[in-house]
Amino acid sequence: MLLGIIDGILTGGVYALMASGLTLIFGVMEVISVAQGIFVILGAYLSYSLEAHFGIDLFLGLFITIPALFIVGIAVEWAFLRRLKAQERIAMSILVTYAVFLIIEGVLNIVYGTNYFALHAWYVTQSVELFGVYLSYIYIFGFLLAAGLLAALYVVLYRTRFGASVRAAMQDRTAASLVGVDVRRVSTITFGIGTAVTAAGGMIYGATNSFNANSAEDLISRLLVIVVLGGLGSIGGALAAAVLMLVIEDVVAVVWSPDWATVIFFLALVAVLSIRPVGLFGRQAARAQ
Amino acid sequence: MVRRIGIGVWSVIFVLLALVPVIEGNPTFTSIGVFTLIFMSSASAWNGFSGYSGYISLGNGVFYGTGAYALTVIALDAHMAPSGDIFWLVPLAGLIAAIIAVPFGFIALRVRRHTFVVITIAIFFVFQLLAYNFSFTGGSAGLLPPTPNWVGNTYNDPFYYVAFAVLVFTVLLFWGIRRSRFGLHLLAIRDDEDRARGLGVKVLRIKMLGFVLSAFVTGMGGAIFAFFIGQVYPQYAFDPVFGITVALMTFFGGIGTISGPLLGALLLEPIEQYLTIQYSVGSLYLIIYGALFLLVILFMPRGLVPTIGDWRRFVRVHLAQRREKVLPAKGDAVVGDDVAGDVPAVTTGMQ
Amino acid sequence: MRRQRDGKLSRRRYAAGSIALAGGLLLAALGSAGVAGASAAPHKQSPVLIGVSLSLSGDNAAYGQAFKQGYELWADYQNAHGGLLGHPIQLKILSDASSLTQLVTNYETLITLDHVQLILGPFSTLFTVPTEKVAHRFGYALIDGAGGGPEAFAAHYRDYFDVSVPVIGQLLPFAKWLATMPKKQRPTTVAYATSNDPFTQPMIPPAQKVMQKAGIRTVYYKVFPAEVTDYTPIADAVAASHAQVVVLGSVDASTVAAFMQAFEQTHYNPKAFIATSGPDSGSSFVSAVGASNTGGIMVPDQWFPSTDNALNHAMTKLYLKKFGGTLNGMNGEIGGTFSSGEVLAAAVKGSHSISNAKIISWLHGNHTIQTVQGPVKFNSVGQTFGGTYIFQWQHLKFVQILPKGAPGSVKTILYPKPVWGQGG
Amino acid sequence: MTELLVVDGVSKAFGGVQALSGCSLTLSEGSIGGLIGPNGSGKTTLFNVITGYVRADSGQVSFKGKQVTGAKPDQIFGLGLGRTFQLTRIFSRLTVLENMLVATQQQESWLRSVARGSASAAEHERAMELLAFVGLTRLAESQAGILSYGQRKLLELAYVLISDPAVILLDEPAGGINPTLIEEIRSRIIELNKSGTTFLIVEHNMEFVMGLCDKVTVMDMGCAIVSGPPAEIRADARVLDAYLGSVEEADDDA
Repeated sequence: MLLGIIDGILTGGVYALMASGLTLIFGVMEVISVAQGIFVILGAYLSYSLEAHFGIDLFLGLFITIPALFIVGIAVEWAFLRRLKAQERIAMSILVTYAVFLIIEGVLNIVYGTNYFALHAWYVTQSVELFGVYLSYIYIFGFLLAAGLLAALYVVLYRTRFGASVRAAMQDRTAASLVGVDVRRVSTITFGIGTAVTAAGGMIYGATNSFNANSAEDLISRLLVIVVLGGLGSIGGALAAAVLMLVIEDVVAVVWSPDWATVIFFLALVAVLSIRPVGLFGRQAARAQ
Repeated sequence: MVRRIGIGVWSVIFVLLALVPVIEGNPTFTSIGVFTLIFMSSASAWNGFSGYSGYISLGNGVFYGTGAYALTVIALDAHMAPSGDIFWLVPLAGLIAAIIAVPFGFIALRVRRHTFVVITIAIFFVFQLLAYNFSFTGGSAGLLPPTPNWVGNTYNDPFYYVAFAVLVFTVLLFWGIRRSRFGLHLLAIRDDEDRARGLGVKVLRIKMLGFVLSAFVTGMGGAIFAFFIGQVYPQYAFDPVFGITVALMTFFGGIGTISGPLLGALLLEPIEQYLTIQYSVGSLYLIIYGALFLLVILFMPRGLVPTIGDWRRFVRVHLAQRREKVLPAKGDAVVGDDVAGDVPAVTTGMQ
Repeated sequence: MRRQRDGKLSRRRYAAGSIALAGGLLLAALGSAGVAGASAAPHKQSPVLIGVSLSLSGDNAAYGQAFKQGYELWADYQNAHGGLLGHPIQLKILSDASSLTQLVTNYETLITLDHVQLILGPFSTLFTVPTEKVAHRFGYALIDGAGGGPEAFAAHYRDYFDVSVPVIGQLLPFAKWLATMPKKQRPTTVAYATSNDPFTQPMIPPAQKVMQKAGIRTVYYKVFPAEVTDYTPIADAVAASHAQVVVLGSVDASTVAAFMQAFEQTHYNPKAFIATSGPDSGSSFVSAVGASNTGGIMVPDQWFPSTDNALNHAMTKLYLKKFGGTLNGMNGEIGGTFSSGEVLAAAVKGSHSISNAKIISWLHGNHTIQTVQGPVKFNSVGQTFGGTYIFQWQHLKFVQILPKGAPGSVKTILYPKPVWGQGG
Repeated sequence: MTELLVVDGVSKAFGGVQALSGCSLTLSEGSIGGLIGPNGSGKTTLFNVITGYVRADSGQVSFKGKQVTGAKPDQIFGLGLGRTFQLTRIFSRLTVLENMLVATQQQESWLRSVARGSASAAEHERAMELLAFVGLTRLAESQAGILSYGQRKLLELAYVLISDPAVILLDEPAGGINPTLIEEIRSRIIELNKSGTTFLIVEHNMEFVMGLCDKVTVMDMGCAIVSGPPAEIRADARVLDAYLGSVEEADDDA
């Protein structure tokens, strides 16, 4: 039980990181990026390649993979997303990012094959005993990394000029552009950041699960659920929802049955949304007037 | 005029579709044909709700799966002989899917449309998990509906014609809806739901009815699929890709139009099967399929049908201009000159 | 390579039938780039076309690729040994991308457009039943290496043959081994965790029955869904039960890896650990769990790379030549696929015919066929009842350990299992 | 004249902001009422409360002597209380004519809407009549999205009219449009008023309000501080203090 809760919190932190990118992108751009899952896997593969071919430590490798995915994100935004019209933006963004998802999945299948991969390092398999339970270093490090990056994200959003523009754009794109925010540039960078965090998420995911390109499908459905439960556009909500989701699943799996754990979680989601359609921390929809 | 040409073209296509098993009875074509017809009606059904109302559902796989299981469970429980009689269960399976849509819609349709997309995905997974965990669905082992003992070369034909009949029904249904007040209300909801409500439109009930009708048709498609394949499993009957496939087909053809989803499915399903056969080695087909999509989205963001319409209009305007160079082409669009003429752009952005 | 005999005709008909006008040009342009096909050596005799649909991408891709290797290996082997009645074999492999609709279309394409003379079975097991139905409609013999679930035999088709033994008894040698241990050594507790999978879950109850009788208490028994976000809590719960034996109903290497990792992290090391699937996938397994953790891990199977028979030696030699790598890197599915081919070849030879009807009746003729997996003989619904073996990773080698004394079984069994990280 | 619409002590807070605090107002049948006040004084919120788009924290609204507090927008519209929005809200992807037809279902059960065409001949005729009334006949088949801002205001007015509401609430009908069109709208309002429609108008354009309204109510800080005939309002010291002093500022923001 205690173990379930701790496990849930630690893995929840990592999911929160991956989901925060998604929710940020949605908040600023009104875009749902279903490619988020494949970016995570791409990040995991990149970490793998750096480790396997150049012997670069997984955490050090992030200094390469995070900028790399930032660039990938910017490229995708610049090439496709900014061309979408305001009408049907959400629906069209799902299609565009799904197409991106397919292409990357195809490329990864060709480059890495379809065998399962896992990331290895000493901290992946060693653990420390705390309060009578064993905690693996990778979960602790992963959680700390996720917490650190989320904190950094928070600082960027709330303590910088750029962050102010992002928040303005999240409130109201039109109004933001009227007061001189370059919404396009903000969108591009936001998409870059939202994608870049998947490099870290992907590394941890790859170190705690074995994966192939197909794993992205399971991932994205879970990330979407987290984002909706937390409230679209709310990073705090994503954090809370991710932890809640993993804790519920883990606890139900331990005390009752793993088979029903996911069902229970989804039912909880449905219950929350029928009472609070905007999610746990979502803002009430701003009306046109 | 344009409408009449459209109806003419589609009449020809439908006659050709009806004749496919006669002209080219090869089982490969009729089998691709069965799937194509199922997707044509499923995409039309998706469009009939999501395209008209703007509520993008990616959970229509729920109805497909429910239809598939409904036919199988009933056929097995009633100990039906493996014969064409099982086709009578197709509308019944659709009905059961429609009933399932009521509680589904009751939860999902009260949230904002952004959230709706995702909640449909979540509910979809609930259904898939339930199919795994209940015993009457056969759990993960699935169920085997009775398989008729028909010969190989014409085995597909009955399935083809049943799927064709369902398609004709679907097209007439959603064509009628587009012309009805109900359809008008769905479209009004798409443009401004609050305003429509303020004008007395019974928003929730209208959305619900659209959702239920869409589920009915999709459920029939799933039922035919199950009977045709001869097997239902949780992960293939409740297929997460189904929901996104019908959406893609509709967007490809043109969302919100009658012809769009039909054309989208008619082109994409065969192309996809063909690409998979041709380029499956090394996942090249994923890349080609994805690239094809990006091209369409970037160059024809509204889909094929509206884009073709735009081209026609463009050509017509050009011809007219060449004939009489007196009138500027814009003449029709702007009537009252107005200082704040460009304000609408801003307001659209706000909605 | 697609331009054999009626290839041209079939392609034109295809295009006409599928009304794929929009994509047509693009496709035609790309058409010459990548085509599936076989690598048959030129031969004076006209080739025999054998069609297969495999999941080369999507959910089942990892196994689909292994199947492809197995079939290609067999085709090469058979061609080097005179082909089928002197005709070279030409494989025609289509991908179904793990989609059922594509699967049905593919086999219909193979049979009615490509006019393959013979077919072989698909992956995965869930795809067997629809394939059986298509094959049955056209009177084709379907020889398959990965069926074995009860559904595959439910239709009682006479044209379906599964060369692998049914799944249900596969854990029994393991259970019997524990049950017959001297009381002192015999473990007292066992934990079961199994995926909700039609080909895994059925293995557990018979094994549990045997162990219970021998006084091995069940301290944990949970079924988990096929798609799990995070295996850690389940694995942790297994670890917390401190069971001496763990039976994991896994479907792939990825699941096993997740459990092993969690066990290692919690310093839980059972005396015996068996997983129903995953450890037999060769290099894929090693890369997923790390070489130093493989020691002592067991898996039930029919075949393994070092199975001791002449046919297998010949096959493995060819494998190394063709694909490189090591024997331990071979996927466990390769044995089954190769055997399907061998059964087909034996039936062609035995019936002196490439006619499916004759092949089917010959296969029902109570003949015993030697394969790399050992002898095979079919009952009326196409089941075979050969031996099931338990294999174990020992010092990075994959060896047969049970039943004890069976041909091919090594004497040493790593029991108790080595500590994590020291079993390389 | 009877009081058609009575607002009694309505309050509404959004978070910490008190948008309305005990606001009261009456509107007589057949009159044209004006509602003025500085930006943020709660005029639009009051409209939203009356028409059911926003639920009041306290206070009551009655219409035709019936309690309508807390009723939904469609119910209130069904009772004969129509409104337009400051930033117009039309159905931009429907045609102008289709926009007109959305509101024509008042008397029928919603299920019937499936089985009938989008408009009967009579409804179609009425819709065209109203389009002619606001001068949009030529654009009937065009997508509403191409209309200019002023045309949208006219269309919104027209489609509200199709259900023959007893009262129409207009939110800044003259805001952001050119003088010719303002004149056009004013004459339509007068014409409709003559045939019995009651109006309540929020407007910053003083000239427009003072020239058109029988009674003007001034709001400040979520409260109706004074109401009376235009001449009286012009002279009221509290009004000058609360509102007219800040007119220029307010106009700049509008």
